[in-house]
Amino acid sequence: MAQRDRSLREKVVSLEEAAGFVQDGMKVGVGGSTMSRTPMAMLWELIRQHRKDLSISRCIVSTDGDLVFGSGLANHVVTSWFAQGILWGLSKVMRHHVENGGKRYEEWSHMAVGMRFRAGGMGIPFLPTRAMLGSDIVGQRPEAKQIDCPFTGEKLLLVPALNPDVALIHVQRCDPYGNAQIDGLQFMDIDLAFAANSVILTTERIVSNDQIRRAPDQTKIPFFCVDAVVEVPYGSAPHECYGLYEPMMRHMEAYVAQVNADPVKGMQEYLDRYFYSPKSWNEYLSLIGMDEVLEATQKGRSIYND
Amino acid sequence: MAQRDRSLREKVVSLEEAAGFVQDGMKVGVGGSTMSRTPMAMLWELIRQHRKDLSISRCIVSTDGDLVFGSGLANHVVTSWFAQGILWGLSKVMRHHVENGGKRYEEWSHMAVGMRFRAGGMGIPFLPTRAMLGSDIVGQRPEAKQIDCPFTGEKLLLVPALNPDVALIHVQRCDPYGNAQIDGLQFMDIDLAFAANSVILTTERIVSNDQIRRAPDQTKIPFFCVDAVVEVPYGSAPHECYGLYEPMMRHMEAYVAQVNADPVKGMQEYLDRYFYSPKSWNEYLSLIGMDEVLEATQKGRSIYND
Amino acid sequence: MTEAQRYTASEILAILSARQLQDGQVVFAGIGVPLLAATLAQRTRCPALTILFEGGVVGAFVEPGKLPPSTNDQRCTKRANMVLGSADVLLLLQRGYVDVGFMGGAQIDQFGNLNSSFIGDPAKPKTRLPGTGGGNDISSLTNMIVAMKHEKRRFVEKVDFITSPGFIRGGTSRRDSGLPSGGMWRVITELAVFGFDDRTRRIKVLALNPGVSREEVQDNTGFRLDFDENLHVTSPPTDHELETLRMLDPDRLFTA
Amino acid sequence: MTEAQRYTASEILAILSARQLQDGQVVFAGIGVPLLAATLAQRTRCPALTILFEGGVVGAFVEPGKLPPSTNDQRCTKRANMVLGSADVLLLLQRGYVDVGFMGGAQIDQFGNLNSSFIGDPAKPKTRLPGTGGGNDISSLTNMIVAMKHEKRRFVEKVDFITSPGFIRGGTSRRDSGLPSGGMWRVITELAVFGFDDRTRRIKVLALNPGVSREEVQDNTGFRLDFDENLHVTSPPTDHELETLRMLDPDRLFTA
Repeated sequence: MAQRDRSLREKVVSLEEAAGFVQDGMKVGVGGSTMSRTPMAMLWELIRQHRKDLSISRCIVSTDGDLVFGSGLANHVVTSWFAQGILWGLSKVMRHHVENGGKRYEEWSHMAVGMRFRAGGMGIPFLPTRAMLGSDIVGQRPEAKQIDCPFTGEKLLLVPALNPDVALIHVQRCDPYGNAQIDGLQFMDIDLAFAANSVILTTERIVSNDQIRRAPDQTKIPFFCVDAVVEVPYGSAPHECYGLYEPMMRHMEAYVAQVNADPVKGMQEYLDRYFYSPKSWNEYLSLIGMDEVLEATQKGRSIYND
Repeated sequence: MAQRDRSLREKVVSLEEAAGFVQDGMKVGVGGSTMSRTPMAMLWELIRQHRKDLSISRCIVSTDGDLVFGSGLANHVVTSWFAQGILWGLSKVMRHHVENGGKRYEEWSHMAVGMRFRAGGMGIPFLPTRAMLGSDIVGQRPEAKQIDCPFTGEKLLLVPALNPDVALIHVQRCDPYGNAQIDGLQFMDIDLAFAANSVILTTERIVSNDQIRRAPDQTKIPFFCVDAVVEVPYGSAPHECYGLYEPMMRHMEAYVAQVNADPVKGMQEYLDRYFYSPKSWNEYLSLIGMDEVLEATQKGRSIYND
Repeated sequence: MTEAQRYTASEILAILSARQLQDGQVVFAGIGVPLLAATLAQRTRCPALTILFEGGVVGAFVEPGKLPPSTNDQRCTKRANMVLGSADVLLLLQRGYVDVGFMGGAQIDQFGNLNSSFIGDPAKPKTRLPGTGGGNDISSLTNMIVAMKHEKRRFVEKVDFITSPGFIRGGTSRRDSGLPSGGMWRVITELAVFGFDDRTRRIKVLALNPGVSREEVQDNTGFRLDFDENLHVTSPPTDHELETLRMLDPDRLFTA
Repeated sequence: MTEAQRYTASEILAILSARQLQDGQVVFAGIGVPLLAATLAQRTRCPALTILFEGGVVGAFVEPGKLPPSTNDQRCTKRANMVLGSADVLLLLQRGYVDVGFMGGAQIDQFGNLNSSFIGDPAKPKTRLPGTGGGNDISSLTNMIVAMKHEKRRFVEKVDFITSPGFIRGGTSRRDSGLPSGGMWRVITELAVFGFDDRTRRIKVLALNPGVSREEVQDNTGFRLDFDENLHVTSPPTDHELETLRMLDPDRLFTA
């Protein structure tokens, strides 16, 4: 932290350039939750660049978890829930890689994941919680320590700070310096941004610093946490971005059917078609299709209809 | 907490009625900071009703601290800074009551006060911090406990949760249930609202629940923390309320000159004139004067001018 | 027309679950039947009910026909009273602002412990399940209602793994583990409504669903069941309940 | 016209303080001269400087002629980049996002400890001062610049009470107390600029203000002063510095 450049400076780069901030084997925090504000374009680029062996932590993991295991981008996922989505039952991809493939799914309670990011963001080594006690999860997590509270005598669980090397966060808008404003659901992204030692922002649009300064109480991530800013419209597709588009459900359903039918070959074919073949993110969106993208947009914008 | 009525119900009452939630001797958290969003109308009413011996905690204490000591409303103040304002040097009122009058000013670091409210709001007995160590403040605060971190071995200070019996918070707007939206500076009010066992909101205006539901990500305090809602325009006067009015500085300067000249008699005369004599809050505002109120309003609104 | 034809198993599950909620409560609801049942309660008997979702939503008011695919989707926030961070909405449980948690379950045991992590040996699982999500936090910190399918493989004497604690090993073991408050309160299935003995903390049948026998419940359960001394039969879904439920979920997203 | 007539004591204090900041830093500034000096630096040499205020302001850009009466006033937020809660802006220090803290001081000692709590015995004080505010947190967690009036009663061998720790008792005592990072870096007065010895951590004079003698500094100090071997004389305020300062504070709110 001490040596980091915290000056107010422009950080706009391409997806390709931003990927340079992520090295093989790093601890990477992924913003959003489930099918919401997933930094999909950044994950897409990292998979295309064949990064590997990342340890990924996230609020709730959905198809992004399949993709990072299936592509080899990650061999370790820290979260509280890992499937494609409640509508589709178990993820055959996660099961394949965890039950047979030697990849690790490290499970904490949902609040514990949040408290680990929060401790990281607060600059303290741990936070006390009252969850996980009594469960069998706690036995699997020697990283956490049970104590008798020095004030009340009651049992508490101390969960250790989690400070990712890099966080990938997708937002509705930010300025070229990285001052980001997030609408709607925040998930764990604010704590994650402060906890990470570096942040790559992808954003639906880059706005002027003047616009940010007109409503400073809407800024959720300050520029000095951020190292790269990439403008990527529909950067969460086929997941949703609050107020702009809902999940692209036909694509999701086809994806789930394909990879659950064969978690290795089905995944490889999906990655070939949607990740490795397209020349650009816009070409990837074209493969999802204009109909799906516009239907998701119409639904996404409707949250502000009265 | 278990027996509290958490139903979505209207809670609009008068200042007089709201004061009924505060009993002599209670621990009372006061929202805002320094000269900003002070719940002055509620303090005014409590002083008029001759409540006494409260233990008050607040982010930063300004002339509100003078008034609660000088009137007898409180005999104990927990904060990190207690004067009238940097412009006016030391508070002769605070000095009089603390040096001679047997009232207590309990000093913590600013972050420690925040961490105490935050621990209270998070439902945990303490939070670890790295501040206060090495200072002489820590020797005066046996309530805090120094530990060697079980994860890193480093020294940490654990500060205990602070859960006031009641919190008094002034906001720009809320609905009749108590869903409150606060613009601009939040200070410690969010943590305070969650930490307190009861909250009295005073508000510049009461808006419909429909309006709240159109922008739920702007809600800062949920209704189920709140027990009473009072509509009091200019409820922070002569302090400021973000975006609406700045401090009424001529009144403040006259106040400071009067009470610092004689912290007992000067204060008594001030209370008689501005607190005990007026028949209503609006009459109090009339005593401050239309010119001052409108000038403060013009300056307050200018924060949104471009 | 017989009772069994008037509604599906999922429908009676949702309706009986909704009946467990009381007006004015703050309920933390999971995705699926809990979300649907809490919304049903809100639109029938409980207008002052406050629904929380894991994604950070306070006071949800889900639109009919637009049920969200997860509790982290933007649809959950439509006409809500507040949106919080994910950790902050869970902290409401820890602070004591939540009256009742309401979840689905994959596997439950006689003491109300839930498993959503592993089938088989956790070190070498037959099946790696999705994991706890908010389940562990909710069940650790408040009173729980669980709505789940009634199958012998799901109702077991001892779960393979305690993901979300009920009464652990019964008696005072929950409190002794460091969980002084909350615990399993009701389990609802398409066959019966269950509670827990105040002392032993073992599950027991409080009421049979309409047209269901004691034997049918026992036969679908992997351990010996106790029946409450005041065992009764639940009154069937009303037309109003069924109509409201079908209005809320016309596409049968959660009531297939 | 002599140097001493070109500017007031407060003005040279603000200008020399501003010179201590570097472009691109994140500086946590207190009310008064620190706020003014940080803003002066931002408007002269350091456009990429980020100013934080205790009220929760990130990236302040204070309007000339509208200096706020406290760092908790709405004026501090005008054209800021972000507004945080009061605790959260202090947590930035604890997390390590802040390069330098910048405060005023009422009483300082040879190891850079500051007292803003008590004059006399804390148990029965002669004067109860306002207290730490954010001072303790800032001085505990980052590198400090202090701007203050130079008076014998303010520069004492040992403060009555350590409100905001400098190097405590010198040597490694700060680190040993549990404060591994940060510490007093510069003290600026109307007479001189001070630093601290790398080993003993005792204060020393680095530079004399224009027209000020060693003796004048020593005579206004309550303990024996060391002078750096490279002692030099600070270059006087430039016209640009003075003009910008007076443009920022035309009413002499903080430069009286």
